[in-house]
Amino acid sequence: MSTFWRKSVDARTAVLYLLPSIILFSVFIFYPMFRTIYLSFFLTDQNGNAAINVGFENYQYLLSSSEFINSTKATVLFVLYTVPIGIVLALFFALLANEKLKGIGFFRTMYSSTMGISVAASSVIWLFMFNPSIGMFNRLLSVFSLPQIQWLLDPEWALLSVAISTIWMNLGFSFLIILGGLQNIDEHLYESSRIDGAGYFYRLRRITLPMLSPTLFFIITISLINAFQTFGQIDILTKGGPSQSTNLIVYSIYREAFINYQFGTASAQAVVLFVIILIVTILQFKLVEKKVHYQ
Amino acid sequence: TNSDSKESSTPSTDGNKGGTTNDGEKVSIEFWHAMSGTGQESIDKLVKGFNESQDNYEVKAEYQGSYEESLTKLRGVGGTKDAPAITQVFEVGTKYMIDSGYIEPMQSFIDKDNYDLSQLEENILNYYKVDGELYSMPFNSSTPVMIYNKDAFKAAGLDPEKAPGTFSEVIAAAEKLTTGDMKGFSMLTYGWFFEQLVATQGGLYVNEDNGRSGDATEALFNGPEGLNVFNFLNDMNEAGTFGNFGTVWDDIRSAFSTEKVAMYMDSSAGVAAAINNSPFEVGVAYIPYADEVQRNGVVIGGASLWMSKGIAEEEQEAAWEFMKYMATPEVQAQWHLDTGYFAINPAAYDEENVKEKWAEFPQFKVTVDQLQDTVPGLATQGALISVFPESRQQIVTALEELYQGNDPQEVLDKAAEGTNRAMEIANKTKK
Amino acid sequence: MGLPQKIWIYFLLILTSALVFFPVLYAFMISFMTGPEIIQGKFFPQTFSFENYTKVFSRLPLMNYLLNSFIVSASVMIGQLIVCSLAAYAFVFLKFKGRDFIFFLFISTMMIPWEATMIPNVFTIRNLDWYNTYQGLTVPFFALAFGTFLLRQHFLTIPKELHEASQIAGLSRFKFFWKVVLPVSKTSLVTLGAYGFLTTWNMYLWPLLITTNQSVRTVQIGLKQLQSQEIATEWGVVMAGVIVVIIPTLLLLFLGQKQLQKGLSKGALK
Amino acid sequence: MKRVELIDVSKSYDKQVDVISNINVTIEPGEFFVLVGPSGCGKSTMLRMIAGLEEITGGTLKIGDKVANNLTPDKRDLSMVFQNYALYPHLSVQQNITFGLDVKRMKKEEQRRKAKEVAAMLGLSDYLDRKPRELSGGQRQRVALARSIVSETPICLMDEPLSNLDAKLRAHMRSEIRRIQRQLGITMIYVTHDQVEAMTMGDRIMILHEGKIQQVGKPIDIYNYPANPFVATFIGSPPMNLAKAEFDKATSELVLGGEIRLPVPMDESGKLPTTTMTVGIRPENLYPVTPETKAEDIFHTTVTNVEILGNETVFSFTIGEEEWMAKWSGQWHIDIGDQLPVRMEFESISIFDGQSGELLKRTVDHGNYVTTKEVQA
Amino acid sequence: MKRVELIDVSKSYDKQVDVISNINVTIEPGEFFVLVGPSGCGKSTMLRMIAGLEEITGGTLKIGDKVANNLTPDKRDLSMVFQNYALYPHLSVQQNITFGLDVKRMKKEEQRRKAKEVAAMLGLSDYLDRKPRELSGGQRQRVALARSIVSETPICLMDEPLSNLDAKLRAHMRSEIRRIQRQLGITMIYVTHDQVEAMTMGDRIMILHEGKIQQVGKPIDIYNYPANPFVATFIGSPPMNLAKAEFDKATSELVLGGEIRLPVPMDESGKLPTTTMTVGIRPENLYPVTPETKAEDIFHTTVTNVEILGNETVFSFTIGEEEWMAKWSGQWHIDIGDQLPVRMEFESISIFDGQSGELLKRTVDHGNYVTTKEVQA
Ligand SMILES: Nc1ncnc2c1ncn2[C@@H]1O[C@H](COP(=O)(O)OP(=O)(O)OP(=O)(O)O)[C@@H](O)[C@H]1O
Ligand SMILES: Nc1ncnc2c1ncn2[C@@H]1O[C@H](COP(=O)(O)OP(=O)(O)OP(=O)(O)O)[C@@H](O)[C@H]1O
Ligand SMILES: [Mg+2]
Ligand SMILES: [Mg+2]
Repeated sequence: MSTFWRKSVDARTAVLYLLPSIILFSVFIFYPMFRTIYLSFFLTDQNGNAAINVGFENYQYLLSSSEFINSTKATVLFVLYTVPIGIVLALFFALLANEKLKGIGFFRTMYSSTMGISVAASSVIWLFMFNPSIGMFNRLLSVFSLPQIQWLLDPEWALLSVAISTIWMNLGFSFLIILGGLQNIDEHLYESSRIDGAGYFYRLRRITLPMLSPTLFFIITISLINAFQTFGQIDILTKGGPSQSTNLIVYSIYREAFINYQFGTASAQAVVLFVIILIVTILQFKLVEKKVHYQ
Repeated sequence: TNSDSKESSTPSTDGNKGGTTNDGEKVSIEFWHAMSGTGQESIDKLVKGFNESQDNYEVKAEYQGSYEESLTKLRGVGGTKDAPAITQVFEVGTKYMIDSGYIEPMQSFIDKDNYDLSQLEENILNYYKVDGELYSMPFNSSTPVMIYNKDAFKAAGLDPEKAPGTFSEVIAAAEKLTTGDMKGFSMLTYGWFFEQLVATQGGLYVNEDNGRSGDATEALFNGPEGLNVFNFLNDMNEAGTFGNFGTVWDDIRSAFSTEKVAMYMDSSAGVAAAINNSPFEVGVAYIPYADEVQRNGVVIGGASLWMSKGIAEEEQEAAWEFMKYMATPEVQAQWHLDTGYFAINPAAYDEENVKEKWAEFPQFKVTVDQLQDTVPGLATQGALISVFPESRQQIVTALEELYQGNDPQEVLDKAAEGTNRAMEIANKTKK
Repeated sequence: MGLPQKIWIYFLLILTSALVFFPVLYAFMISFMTGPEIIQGKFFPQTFSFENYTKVFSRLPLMNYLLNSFIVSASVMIGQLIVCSLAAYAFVFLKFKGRDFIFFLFISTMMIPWEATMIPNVFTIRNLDWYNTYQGLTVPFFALAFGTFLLRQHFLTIPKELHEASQIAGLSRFKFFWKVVLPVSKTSLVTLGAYGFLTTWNMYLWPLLITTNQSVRTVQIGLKQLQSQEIATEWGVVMAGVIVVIIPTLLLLFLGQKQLQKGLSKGALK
Repeated sequence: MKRVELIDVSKSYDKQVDVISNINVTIEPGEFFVLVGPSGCGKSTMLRMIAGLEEITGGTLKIGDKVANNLTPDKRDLSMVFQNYALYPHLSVQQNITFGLDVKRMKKEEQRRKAKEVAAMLGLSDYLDRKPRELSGGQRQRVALARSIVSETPICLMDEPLSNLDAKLRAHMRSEIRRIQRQLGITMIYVTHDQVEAMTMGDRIMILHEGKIQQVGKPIDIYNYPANPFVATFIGSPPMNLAKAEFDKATSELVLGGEIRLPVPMDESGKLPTTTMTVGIRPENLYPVTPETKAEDIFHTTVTNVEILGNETVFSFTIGEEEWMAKWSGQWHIDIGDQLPVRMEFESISIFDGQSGELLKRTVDHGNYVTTKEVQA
Repeated sequence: MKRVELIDVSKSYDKQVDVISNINVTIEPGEFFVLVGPSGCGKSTMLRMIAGLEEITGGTLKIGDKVANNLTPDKRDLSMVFQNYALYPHLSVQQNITFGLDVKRMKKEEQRRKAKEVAAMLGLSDYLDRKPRELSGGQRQRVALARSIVSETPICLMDEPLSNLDAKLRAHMRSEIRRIQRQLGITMIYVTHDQVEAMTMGDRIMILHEGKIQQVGKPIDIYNYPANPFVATFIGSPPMNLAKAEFDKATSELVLGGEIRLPVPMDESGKLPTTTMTVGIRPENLYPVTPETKAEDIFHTTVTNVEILGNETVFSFTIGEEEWMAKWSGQWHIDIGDQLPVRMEFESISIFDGQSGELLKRTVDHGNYVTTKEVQA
């Protein structure tokens, strides 16, 4: 008993350290999530209370609904558009800003500036720039006498446009995280490789990226999850349109819950989205974390 | 459901909450609204005016986000003591509010107080009356109008003083107006305008007399009137004379101001800005109607004020006094001038300041005329369904698909189907 | 680094950062324009008028909102730093059964769409009687899987010799956490702090839902209040609001940047 | 003052190969115990097990009189100098030094005083406010050492604490460490690669090879009587020269590497086995030939390499398949290729069993006495 | 084969204090150049400047015949063993070793072959697939060394590359490094704290002290004729014994530390100044007294400390305010407190100027000749 007591000291301490998180998560995330799961088996009345138990009908409806399938497709596309490009860009900027040069702090602030601008504010700015008549983009196109693009109105373009603005909005954050990771790499490793005559890209591939892998792993995971949950810019830029082309699952949930008051189906969608993200994240952990090098 | 539990709990920590103040002299109430920007500025002014006009009551106007957001919040406190005495709810929430059980119908106070309703604009009241009973006090009301570019009309050889009236006239004018960058006609991709174009033909949106004689169960907007509208838009879209500027009010407005489109449909509340921002002469006209029918007029849009049930009696009293104040001609005149919304009390239009403004901008009068010319009837009274927001969303999707070249009837039917399902669920789950 | 290389890098830096910063600059320009100027799609205002700014400040108790935002953001930042670093410490330096499972459970909270939690949480806050209070605005965000994850990733890179040396020196777990882990992880703490502060600063829906009056409202609600729905928005005023709202955060980023640079303690083992 | 006892202690990192196997040793309270062995033999691992940083795979570790296998490091009341220093990068030198004191809630002032004292001793006074990354390698090592010294724990583990210091400083540190250890009665376990440190500091030395104990004993005994050829070549620098040898009964001579014939005194010849043996002789016991040297003790060599170390000269030559070295004191003018006569005596050789490596014949006591010394009262 | 030339090179980290000041030295192509000096004197800094890792604050660095001040490290075509190894933690030993080859696009197969070869030489063959964190300290150091050796660059910088190896391995490595350096004609700049390495490996040694050159020259010359007391005490272990001295003209005697009187031969006495001097004598030149010793060469000492290093014995005693040491070969039975007579000869002492530290009198050549050696054809 006493050896068990002594051996379990780590576990007991851990409980203490984790307690604040666990309590808060339970109250503000797990409990609501269970409620959501519960509600997903019901039709709800106008006040969002469970009214009629319909079993898996909500799910069946979703999976057969072309709208939801469309939303899922849009979501996946959106994730594919935003995550890789966003991270590569952020990495590129972080690498630039990691050079020891005069005035580099200024550039770092510039790059990270988008993190300081709320989604609402930046969406408003982008809305302006995408404006088909007075926006920057179309005016630029007309300067070069290119055909005008209906950025947010053409279903072919809308998702891409939203993706572009999203990449911009997330850039500052990814940039900061990656820059932090870069700066934690031991300078000696670079010194040694430079003596060996390793060129910039060789160093990047053989030292920087492997040493950065924990950070990259982190930012990829976070970006994936965030991309799946993008909401604010959709709400302001397109409201899910045109022709549902930007109706990402999260936005569809929002509409279902806060405009249509259909909490049952909204909950079912939320659960499905949760499962999708969960699977992606598990895959990410299983497949990628092995390649991550920890000190 | 949790009103019981809340009944006993005291209002939250800080003293700003509704309820009487300590000394018991002034009754303080909350007024939740969704007016941002210039609207909020004006409301604050009016509320201040009310508070200064008497000693018994104090109203606190609190912004609660967009219509959807403030309704969501209301659901958190509705029917309890924490509820605000007055809430502003958009027109499509009417049915929901009536069914919710959170509210005290206006009619009871009107009867008690012998308030003369006839001084208010009939066409506006009609919307908020169900079975002859007025449920909420109209407040900010608007209707759609067609705004056009007079200079462009001149350039295209059209008469700038006589806007096209019917669908075919609009189509023809649009044809002529379309030049280079400029499209002939546009309409915000928003269900409200579709409803208006259906109503002006005398068409109903849903069955059960547009939902006013019982819970609607079936959408009717995919009938001939609705199809007329879709065909109208489709014709222009296919002819390349229609400009699609999306779902955002400001986008379509800037398109107009930058001469990307010559005619478009806007809210009457947007007229002032259109005139101010455009570097050309702006004309305002009635919304178009189908050639084969009579013009019925427009349905009121905007929002109204609702009084809560379950709060202290003196608070309801205060709310009633405030609403009455808000309906006075002077206040309404001010409101009309500040925001471009209608005056619910037509006497306001006789106020000096309004007259001055109208003299300067005769376009304003058109909006009022259109409203007053409206033929009262089931169609122009507006539909009453609880799932209106969802239905509007279906229409938006239908419109967008239409612009992508899909068949008008097909997309309309799909929207109707979606609306039917929503109504079915709503009816099923209704307590 | 050779001179041509330097020039090339500066060129890239200037070009790309200008591109990144362009939208902000654009908003800045618009904030000085009048309605017609904006509609005509100009980039430079004819005259720099502060009219829009005076309007912003006269329309809203903006200073109040800024102060509230600051209090709320700072509290959330501190709360998150404490709660997350404690949890991350446990995940890296303590060995216990089910550690990976609990960690994954934590991570899974990130995947739950907020829509699914919003409504029940509003009710929870009401039951706690936390409407219109700072705790209602802050406490629910103290626990943050993202932050725990971020710090865990950083803690994992701390050389194990430091842990060993501290154990031998007889440091208690808490002392090691406090005196070694946290100082060594300054970069990540600053990053997380900035993140926590900024996201809270930028939060809109939650503060709106659980406040019913201005007493504790934050600045993003104010920003939203500047925009209208049906009535034409005065973009100049909105952009002025945007600028007013982002200036403190940009300032913070700049300061944080300095901190980051100073706090970078490169490993000095052998 | 605490005893440290290892009973049958084993360790493997990968659950397959033992890095440390079946170590049995008792380190007495207040003893200065030196641990030596080739790189990678498990010295650091052993220290880390004693410190509680590595799990013990098998066996029992006792500290004081308590079984300590499962004690956490902080319960063991010891200090350690890590081979790679493990300095806290975010703390200044002063803070690094007082880190452990702070934990024990020593008064700030007292801490400062102690830090100053030990810093002065280690020549770090000028660097107290620097961060570790601004120090040279040797300075870092001294900080690590200071941290351990200042803590004054009853047990102290040091892993090559002087490897990056120059000879002069190292000599100084040697005597300081020894002084403090004696003064406070610390039980010291000390890993080193330096022969001088091993020979002069330790009360006892333990030689480890591939995780197994080769010999434990007083430095001088190990030097004089190495238990096996491994120890013989490991201790002493240059190492002891070894050669395969056989005893030629006929002539009563030892034949080394098939070349050198060394006469065996009568009384010894009986003790020698007839199987192959390994014969060892230290380089310093290969003397230059003087006129008095007996002819049979002389053999001739061809010099293959010469190194002059200042006060002594080392040259190499080949015996059988082995390279041998001889060390003569003073600077000698020898060139590669020179043919040199060298003197070797039977007394100075060690003989090991060819199979087991067991020591069969010890060297005779080499002790010199100062004939003219005056013993004090 | 490349010349490395430092002209008036200075370096300061904080723009105030010079860590390296006005260094002028030319390292010849193919030379083995050893850099020694106390911990913190600027050795690593100097290597890092040559490698291009630290900016040069003042002066000119030439590599080959080109000014290299602003060349990037990869343009300098050199390899380096870092004092702290700087291994890539995410790469295996094999990958660490071949990193530089890979950079140069050597064929994979060739890389593997080379890695195998050098790993075998350094005893790393069993560890090729391990990550650095799974290695012992000495193994890590060997990986760092292997990385440098395998690259075969014309210039090679090594910063204490053997500090964590045991004596036996170190001896082996010494000769291997020397062999490779000679074979490939590498210009080697080698930092060490080890006296043996310094004395045996280098073609020339440079002694650095507080960033300034003290002396450059052949090892044996530096040992025999140190330019100043600092060098005298720094090179040689135990260090040279020093004492303040004055020349007593009356008796023609040197008075050391106010105690010892040493007769000065006639022809020398003229050369001595009348001011204070510093006299130095190496511990190994303090001999035991034999019956033949002249009485005037003898002085008496009280032993304060004794250390037996195996084949030699070192004991200390006090002269004036200085602690002196004597080193006698063999194991001597001496105890603390013993009174010992010691022999010292004027020939073996060095005399430095009391003010400037300049060497005034050299020791006489200590060279021994093997009388009986047979010089080969
Ligand atoms: N980054 C730095 N900032 C400030 N001072 C430094 C820095 N690096 C080294 N120094 C100082 O410069 C001096 C020379 O350092 P260097 O590393 O060259 O010494 P070294 O001769 O290699 O010593 P060691 O033998 O101990 O390795 C030292 O006093 C050290 O404290
Ligand atoms: N984490 C590890 N995983 C696997 N093997 C390890 C690990 N750490 C050490 N080893 C191996 O264990 C053996 C003993 O290592 P240890 O560090 O104890 O050697 P050491 O005697 O201290 O050597 P050195 O003198 O080189 O420091 C070595 O062969 C090493 O490769
Ligand atoms: Mg070791
Ligand atoms: Mg160094």
